[in-house]
Amino acid sequence: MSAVIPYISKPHPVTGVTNAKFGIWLFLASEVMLFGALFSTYIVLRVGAETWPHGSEYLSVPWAFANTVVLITSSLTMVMSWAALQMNNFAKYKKYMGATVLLSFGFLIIKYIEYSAKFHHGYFPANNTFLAIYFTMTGLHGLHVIGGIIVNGYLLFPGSKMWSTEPERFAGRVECAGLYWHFVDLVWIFLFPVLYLL
Amino acid sequence: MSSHHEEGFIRKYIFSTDHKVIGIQYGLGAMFFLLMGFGLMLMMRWQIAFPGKSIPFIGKLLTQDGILSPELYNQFGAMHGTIMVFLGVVPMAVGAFGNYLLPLQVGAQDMAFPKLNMASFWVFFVGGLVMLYSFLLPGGAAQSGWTSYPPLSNIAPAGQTAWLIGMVFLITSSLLGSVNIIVTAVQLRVPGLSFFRLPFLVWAQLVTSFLLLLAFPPLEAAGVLQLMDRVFGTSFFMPSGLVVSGQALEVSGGGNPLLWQHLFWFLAHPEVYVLILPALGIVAEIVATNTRKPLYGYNTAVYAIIFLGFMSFIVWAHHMFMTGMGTGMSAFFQATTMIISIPSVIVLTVLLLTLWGASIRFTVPMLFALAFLPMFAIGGLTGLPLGLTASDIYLHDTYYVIGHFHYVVAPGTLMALMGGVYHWYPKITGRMFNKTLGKLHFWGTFIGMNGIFAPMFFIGMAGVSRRLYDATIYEMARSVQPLNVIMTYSSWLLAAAQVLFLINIFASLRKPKEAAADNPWEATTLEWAAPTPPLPHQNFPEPLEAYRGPYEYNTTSREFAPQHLQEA
Amino acid sequence: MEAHSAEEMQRHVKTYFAVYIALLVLTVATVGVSYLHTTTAMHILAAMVVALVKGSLVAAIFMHLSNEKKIIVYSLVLTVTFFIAIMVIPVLVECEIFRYLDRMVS
Amino acid sequence: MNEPYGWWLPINISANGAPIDQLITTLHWFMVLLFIGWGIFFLYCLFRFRARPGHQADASPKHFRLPTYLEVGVALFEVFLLVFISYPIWSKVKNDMPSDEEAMVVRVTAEQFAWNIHYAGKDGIFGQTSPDLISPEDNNPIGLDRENDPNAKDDIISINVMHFPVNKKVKVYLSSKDVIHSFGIPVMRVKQDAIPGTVIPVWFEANKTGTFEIMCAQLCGVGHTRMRGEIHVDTEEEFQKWLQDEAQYLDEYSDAGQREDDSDV
Repeated sequence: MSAVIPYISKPHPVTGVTNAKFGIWLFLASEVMLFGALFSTYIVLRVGAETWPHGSEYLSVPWAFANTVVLITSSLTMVMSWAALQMNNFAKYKKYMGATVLLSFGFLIIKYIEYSAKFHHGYFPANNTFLAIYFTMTGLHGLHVIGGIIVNGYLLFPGSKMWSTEPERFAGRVECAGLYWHFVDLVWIFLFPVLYLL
Repeated sequence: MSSHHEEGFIRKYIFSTDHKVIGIQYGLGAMFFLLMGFGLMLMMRWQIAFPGKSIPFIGKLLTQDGILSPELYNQFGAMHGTIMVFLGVVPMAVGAFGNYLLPLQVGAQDMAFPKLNMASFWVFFVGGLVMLYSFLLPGGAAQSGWTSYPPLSNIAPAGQTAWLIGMVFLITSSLLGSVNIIVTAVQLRVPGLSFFRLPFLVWAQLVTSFLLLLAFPPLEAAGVLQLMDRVFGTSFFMPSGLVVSGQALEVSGGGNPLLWQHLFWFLAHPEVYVLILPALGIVAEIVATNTRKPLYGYNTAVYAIIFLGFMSFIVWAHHMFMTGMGTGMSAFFQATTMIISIPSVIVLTVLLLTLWGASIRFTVPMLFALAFLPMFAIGGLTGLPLGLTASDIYLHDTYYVIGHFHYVVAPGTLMALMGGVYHWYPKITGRMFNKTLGKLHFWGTFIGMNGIFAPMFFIGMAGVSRRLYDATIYEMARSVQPLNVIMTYSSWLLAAAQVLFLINIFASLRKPKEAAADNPWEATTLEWAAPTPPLPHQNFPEPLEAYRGPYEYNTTSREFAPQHLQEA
Repeated sequence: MEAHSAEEMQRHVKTYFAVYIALLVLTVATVGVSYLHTTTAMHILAAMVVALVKGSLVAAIFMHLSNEKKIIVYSLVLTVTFFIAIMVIPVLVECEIFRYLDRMVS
Repeated sequence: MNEPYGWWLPINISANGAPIDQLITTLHWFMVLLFIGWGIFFLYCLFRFRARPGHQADASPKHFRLPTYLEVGVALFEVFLLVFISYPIWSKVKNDMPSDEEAMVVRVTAEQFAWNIHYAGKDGIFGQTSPDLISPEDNNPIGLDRENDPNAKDDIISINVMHFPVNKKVKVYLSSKDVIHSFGIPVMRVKQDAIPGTVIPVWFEANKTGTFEIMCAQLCGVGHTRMRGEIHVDTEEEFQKWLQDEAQYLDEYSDAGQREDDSDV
């Protein structure tokens, strides 16, 4: 026995959105404030510091550039997986969603290479405020990527069974996961220049 | 629905997705923590009134000689604030009342995301456990005040780390809960229940949830940064050149302690409205029901709380007037602080003017709601001298501040919440509480609360700082020491009154169910249209529709016209 | 979500790929600019403008914000307002407090 | 008031304190007036509109003008307080800061749990300080460089006891070694947080002599309550005498230190 909740797969006639879509946007709104606070912290530290290193003094711009490309590509495959469902092409959905998950793993692997290079050189968060904010922001972003992998992995394998029973609801789920994933991409789009290039 | 199989005990009462069960879980959890926070306060009050005397009965359990040590005093102070705000009032106001009542008041079968709702409670539960566990850590629980200002909190014992981890859980729980409440209030209203037909409590919960949603993440960020400082030795909040007890701290420095204060108060000012808005909503419900007339100026009140919510985001630095602020910044924050007083006054006036021309039933919940009005007025008025920098120079961080915000949250919010418990008790349990005990509880609470908090204004006026373990070493504090004794005895009265409350709500459960308890107050909003208690996972046997505004008392030929009845 | 016809989706897919190419180009551009010799202020300006353009593209096209329902747009406008409020914190911290900064350690 | 301390504002010995006291008093009369008026109306409503047989609520829509006017009146009064009272007082406190020449300059460095009061000494120049030199054992709580900096040799450091002359502007440069403290002198109507990493100036001028208390107003740890300092508002002569005594003591102390060093060699 469970409650009957309306507007799970069909949008609300007045607001025009499903519950989940409204919910995920509200969640993203809170994420905006979370990362907003961190960017604010970055500015406070940078302006208050006597010297502030250029990102490339500590960090590897080529690896970060590669990671940016990886993440942007995963954003494309993510939106394409949703589009494939819209075109009723489940096989193509699987392909694109699989690519998204693989690319996300790629992002984490590159991040791992970067982190271990830092530790190898003796760069730790405690060294200075630049490295502190670098590790905090990219670490938190990395956790978001891991969260995305879990959600997308679920939608790729066990969760995709819903396509045969409630296709509309499933497409809605993929759309919400996509919104989250694009947000993770969007945060990186700001993190990349702020930490590596300035 | 047709497959009507019974749920097992665990699914039904522990890991339930039913908003009513979750609401009650929140309510019981919050009640436990409120009592615990209250207990901490009783012990601190003893030390303040009788410094260096051992605490009667339980003192020996805490320390060898039964005297509260300064370390324990600071722990109790920090944890009293934390527990009361984050584990007591918010879970009660938003978790319990929001969860239980909001779906009923909008006519829905459950919250929009029942599983998320369950997750929200269990994350809160874990956060509460972490906070409790922190008392057992070496060095004890957090002891840098509920505000946890660094660098003090950065160099505090391990309890502070547990505090931060606990806060991250509590914040996550609140975020999940607030998303749920907003989506439910917007999407799941039954047909005909337009925004301006919503009960005022739903509006209050909606605005509250937006505050939680957008103000909590900065504190989460700040919590993560402080965790980094404590665990990985970073210096987000540590400036260079710190020397603690003669030893230079081995940190890189370059951070800024004021950054924490900004991020903290960016949450903690809206948090004040998170505490007060649901209380206002509950009071509005009780007042409308027991005056037998519509709220005076419902629309005005709704616009006022929306404006209040918005403004609450841009007043935060008025907590920081003494941090070395110049004229420009303080002018801005004084102005916004004065502006935010206006919508509060409007809501209070709306409630007051509703009394005019009413037929006031002095039921137990109504007594609490009526007492809320002057208490909130005192809390609001005394904010005035604190909001102006000139008088704040003298009053900042004195007992006056404690008196001010306690008048808002203790005799204000807490009494409204108690009134809410009485008001909806018949709907939740199907039984009526004992009215005589209820009235005794009310008078004990009212006198006890005022006995505790009114003297604080005089102690603050005498210039005594807050959070002092033993103020009597100051000559200027000795003249007001008798007031502290009065306050301590008042706190015992308050404790005694709460015993009556607990007896009342738990003993009344043993009474037989009353058949006519579906709508004992003859109220109009949708929750009273449900059976008693509302059906599990379904609430209403038939889908409802709303045909009119929330408080149609004496406006038609009927004495009261419930929202769901088509004919009036 | 509204039903989309096959041709409509084909058009969308083309847009997605176009945005993808634009994002790649802009990424290359922002890295390129960072190697130019100019003032830090110019670097910050260029990097932020590029990031804003990229971010807007992702939000508008990939996240369909360009054609989103009012309730979501309003929620985000509210969020952006408070986002601006939180970005004011550095101004408050630096302008007001550090005016008095007179380091004891010199 | 004959007694310096009671259940209301304590004695005010500051030249800047009167307007603050006046504001607080005015505000409280205003608040009491509002609350009593409000309360009478409230109680009257409770009595007149109580439920009783034969009485029915009148739910016809009404519009009251008076509350709106009252609210506008209160709002205007708030604007008046803000613009004409609070802003000018704050601006005097912050912007009329005397220059280092016209005021007596003192550096106050807070620590857990004491106030280190640092006077420039005879030469009027503060010696260099450095956190590396801080050493409570060597009586050097603020890291004064007495070895290398000639300006530091005659600097006077007093712990928890602050002497200053009456009727003279005093400018305090406030800082902290460890955590945030708050330098509060209630009888002077002065309060300022001491924030590590920054130096914030505060100024005041006493108009009465006597001994009063400094109270830390920001939770600073286990000993927060013990962080009691004293101000001694002296006449000019008494103050000069105190300075001389301190300088003499310093000479004897450093001579003693010198002799110890010699004997080591």
